[in-house]
Amino acid sequence: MDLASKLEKLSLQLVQKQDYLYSVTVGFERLESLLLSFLNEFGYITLDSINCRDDLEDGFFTITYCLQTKDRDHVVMVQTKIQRENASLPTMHTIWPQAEIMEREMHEMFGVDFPGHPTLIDFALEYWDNMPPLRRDFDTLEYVNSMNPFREQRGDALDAKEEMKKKREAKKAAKLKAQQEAEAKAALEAKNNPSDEVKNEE
Amino acid sequence: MIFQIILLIMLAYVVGFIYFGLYRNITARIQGRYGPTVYQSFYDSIKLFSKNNTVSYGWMFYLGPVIMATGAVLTLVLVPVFSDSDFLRSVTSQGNLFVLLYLMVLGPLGNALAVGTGGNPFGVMGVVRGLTRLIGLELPFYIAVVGLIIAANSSDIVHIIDLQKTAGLNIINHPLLFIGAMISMVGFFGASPFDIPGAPQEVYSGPRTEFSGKFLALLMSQGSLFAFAKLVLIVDLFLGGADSLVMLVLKTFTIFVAIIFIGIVYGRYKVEQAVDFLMKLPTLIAVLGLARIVWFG
Amino acid sequence: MAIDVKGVLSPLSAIGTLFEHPRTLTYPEVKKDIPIGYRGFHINNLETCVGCASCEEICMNDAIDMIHPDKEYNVKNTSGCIPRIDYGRCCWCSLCTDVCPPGSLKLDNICTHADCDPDNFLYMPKNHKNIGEEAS
Amino acid sequence: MKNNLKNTIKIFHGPQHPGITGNMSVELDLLGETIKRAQTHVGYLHRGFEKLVERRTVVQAFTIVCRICVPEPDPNEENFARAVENLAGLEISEKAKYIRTMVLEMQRLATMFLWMGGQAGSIGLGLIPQWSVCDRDYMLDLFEELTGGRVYHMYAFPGGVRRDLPEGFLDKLSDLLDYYEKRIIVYNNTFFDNVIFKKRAIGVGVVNRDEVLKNGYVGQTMRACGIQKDVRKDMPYLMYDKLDFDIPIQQDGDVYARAIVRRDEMLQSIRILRQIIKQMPKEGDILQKIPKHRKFKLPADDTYVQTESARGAMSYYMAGDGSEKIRRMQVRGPSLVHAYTLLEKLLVDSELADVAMTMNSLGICPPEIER
Repeated sequence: MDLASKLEKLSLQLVQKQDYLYSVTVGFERLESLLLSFLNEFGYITLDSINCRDDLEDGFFTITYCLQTKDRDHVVMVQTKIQRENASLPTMHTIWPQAEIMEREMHEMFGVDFPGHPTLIDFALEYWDNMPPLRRDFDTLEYVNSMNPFREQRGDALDAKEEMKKKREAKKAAKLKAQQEAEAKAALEAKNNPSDEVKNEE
Repeated sequence: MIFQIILLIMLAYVVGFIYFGLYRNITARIQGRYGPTVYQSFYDSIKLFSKNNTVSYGWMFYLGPVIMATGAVLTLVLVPVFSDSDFLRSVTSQGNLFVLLYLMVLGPLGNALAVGTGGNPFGVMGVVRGLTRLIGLELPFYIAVVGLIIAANSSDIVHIIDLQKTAGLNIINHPLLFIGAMISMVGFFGASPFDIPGAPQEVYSGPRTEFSGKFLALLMSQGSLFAFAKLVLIVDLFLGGADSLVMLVLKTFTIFVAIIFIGIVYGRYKVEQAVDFLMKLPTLIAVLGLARIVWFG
Repeated sequence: MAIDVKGVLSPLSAIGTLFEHPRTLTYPEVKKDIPIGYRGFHINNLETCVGCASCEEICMNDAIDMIHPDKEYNVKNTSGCIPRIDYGRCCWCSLCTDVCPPGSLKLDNICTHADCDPDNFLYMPKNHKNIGEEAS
Repeated sequence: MKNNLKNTIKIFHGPQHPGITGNMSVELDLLGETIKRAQTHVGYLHRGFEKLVERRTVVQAFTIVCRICVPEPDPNEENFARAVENLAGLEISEKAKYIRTMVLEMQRLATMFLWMGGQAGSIGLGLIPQWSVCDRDYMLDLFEELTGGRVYHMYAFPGGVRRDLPEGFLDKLSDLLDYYEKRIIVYNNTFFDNVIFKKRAIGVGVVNRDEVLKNGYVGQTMRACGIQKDVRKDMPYLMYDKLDFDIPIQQDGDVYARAIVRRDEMLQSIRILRQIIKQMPKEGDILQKIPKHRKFKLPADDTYVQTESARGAMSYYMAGDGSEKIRRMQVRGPSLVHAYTLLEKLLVDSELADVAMTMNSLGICPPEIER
């Protein structure tokens, strides 16, 4: 592919992920210039989406810019990694107007800062004062439990695993008991063996 | 006399609401539904009359619906309902067409007074739209009426009715005037190409936004009274009036159904498009009709 | 001032539907047939339910509780429990019926429930005997 | 900017309004009836699906993606299923592919009928919504039979589809298509040819052709500007490369052009469905069971899939991390850019009466903007 050789000159590698999907990984410092050369030199004029992935364990965000050419016959993902702490990205809204809203959303959901962005206001969450919600250390369940009381009516739920164990044990115990009883009975019978004749008569 | 007026108002109330119920049924049938019962509008009206108002902006706010209702009742009283009987004849012979035309504008003015007090932007916008539309609506209608006055040589409605008995119906004699007047009548009824003041998708029912309870019911009632009065007026002017209740219902209903059909199948104009349209086509038709009367008799 | 004659006249053809039969149903008297396979309320064959709690595990809404039945239906029921569904939380995704190992839990095509008491949204799946007949 | 907004009144169009399906508010600064500034506000429907799937396994997450867009859930399911299939390397059978293509096209038709209702309703033509929603319901009846649900189908499962076709389903579908073809002629007479609709729609909401591709406008907004692009043709998925269909385009880029494009697309959908009915394999698996179904581990990789929904290309970004949970699923529907970048631009200097119509014609679906 033509793009691969062009990228090789920039010492970047184009990876084919799926039939119509390619990806290229770039360092953060070269991101802006690479996106510009994608737009101006390689003909990838459409910015389809910007998305962010929180790799909490490794301590960085993976940012993906999905670009398309005029033909729209394949997608190239330009990926970069930025630090989770004080994350900051160059804003693209002057080049692609739709980046404004995507960056606003990312700012709200991940807390990524975009210096120079004109409208970093609330997107969907109004008066939100907690941690940016799509960061993975934000625990939804905990938040919901702290905000909303649960109805008490479902207190009679049983833990099926426990019940299974209990039943199994009960069964085992019953079996044991039955065995013991049988043994006792056998012992009793053995004891009573001499008086067999009497029993039979009865 | 008072008894007759009350009887007339009750008649108009019942017939108006039944017409409104029929309107809802016919619309529903064309839309592929069953629709509510014919009496549904009565139930709505009774329900609303038994409710309290939720918001108030002072007495001026309440005066609006009252002024509108007054306009409707006066129009109703001044329009001769039956052509031959003595019913209310002494009142109707006092008024003439000019008084009626003034009274017909009373409604929008009352609306403007009340809604202006309310201060709801949608209401104000609806009123402005309504008044703008009125410019367009009045033009062809007034030209048609002037044509009829010239033809009858009188501005008395009773005289116009009487003349049609001898000279033939105005709808046949002056069809151009009828078309012009009918198109603007569609607008006076608030049917679809011209239902701009209360457009739910644009100004959220416009002037009626703030009204609730009894005053909304009053608005509804005056709407149906006024609708009936306007239907009777059209019948008087162009279809030679009605001498019995059956003829009255038959003739008004025919006009009414025609207006419904137009309202159902067309969408809504924007306000300047509506004025533009009304000032061109119907006005032209009415002017042609007027010219025909002036030059050819 | 060109007049679009077709645009003015062709919409009037809609009036022809005035005398067609309405396509809506008068609901309480006439009801629509709900097809077999509709994802309605749960039914559970208690004779075969093994109380494995797979349904409880897969339910993403935590709508399913395992509770003791009024009497023992299935001797082979490993935990002695049967599922009860909170219809305040259920989204009728039918995953619980997909994972049910004996295939005892099913969705019926009954789908109306109206009650004033919110506690009645805890729904005990109706017991059904023959899966083959009511296969969904 | 400030000086421009002198003497304007500020009104909120929405969040409840008849223009579009869902709750979204547009803050308008009006001078008379002319809009001087428009600002979109969302947040009335935020349900946090992208966050919710992080807590769920693949199988559990699949049941909530259909709720992302209420009028057309199926492209979401398709996207989700295909993203998981891409990540897990699953190959689905031909019959499952055909069924999924069929469901997508059925959904497209149903959505178009709903759109037509909204578009006609926004100009006060109350007749068409009643008709078209009724016609859409016939399609929902078929969905009910096929999938068990009317609106939320939860049908396209990673690895195939969840149920086989019921008996006689294709015949019923074929009958319905005959009916739809007749109905589209009726709609043509009453709505698309309607003089008022033409008068209201022509020249309103004109999209600048030069910025379409760059700004990422998709779907009918793009095709009404004369750009013949469609994901079904350019990046064919499922069975679309084996089916014969055209991409209708118009040149004007206004509301009317978009309406005509949509009408033609309905006819194309009917054409595609007829071919599917003819080619549908009789035998075959419908579901390839994903290994360890309940505790399926998604590989540590990411993918990006696109599906042509009835309103434009809908894309999902999905990343796994080698555990049972999905690490990140991002939804990029057509509405986000249309409702913000495009709508805010189109509404300036238009009139209040055009707002609902323009919004509807762009195919904006608020639940999909904020997920």
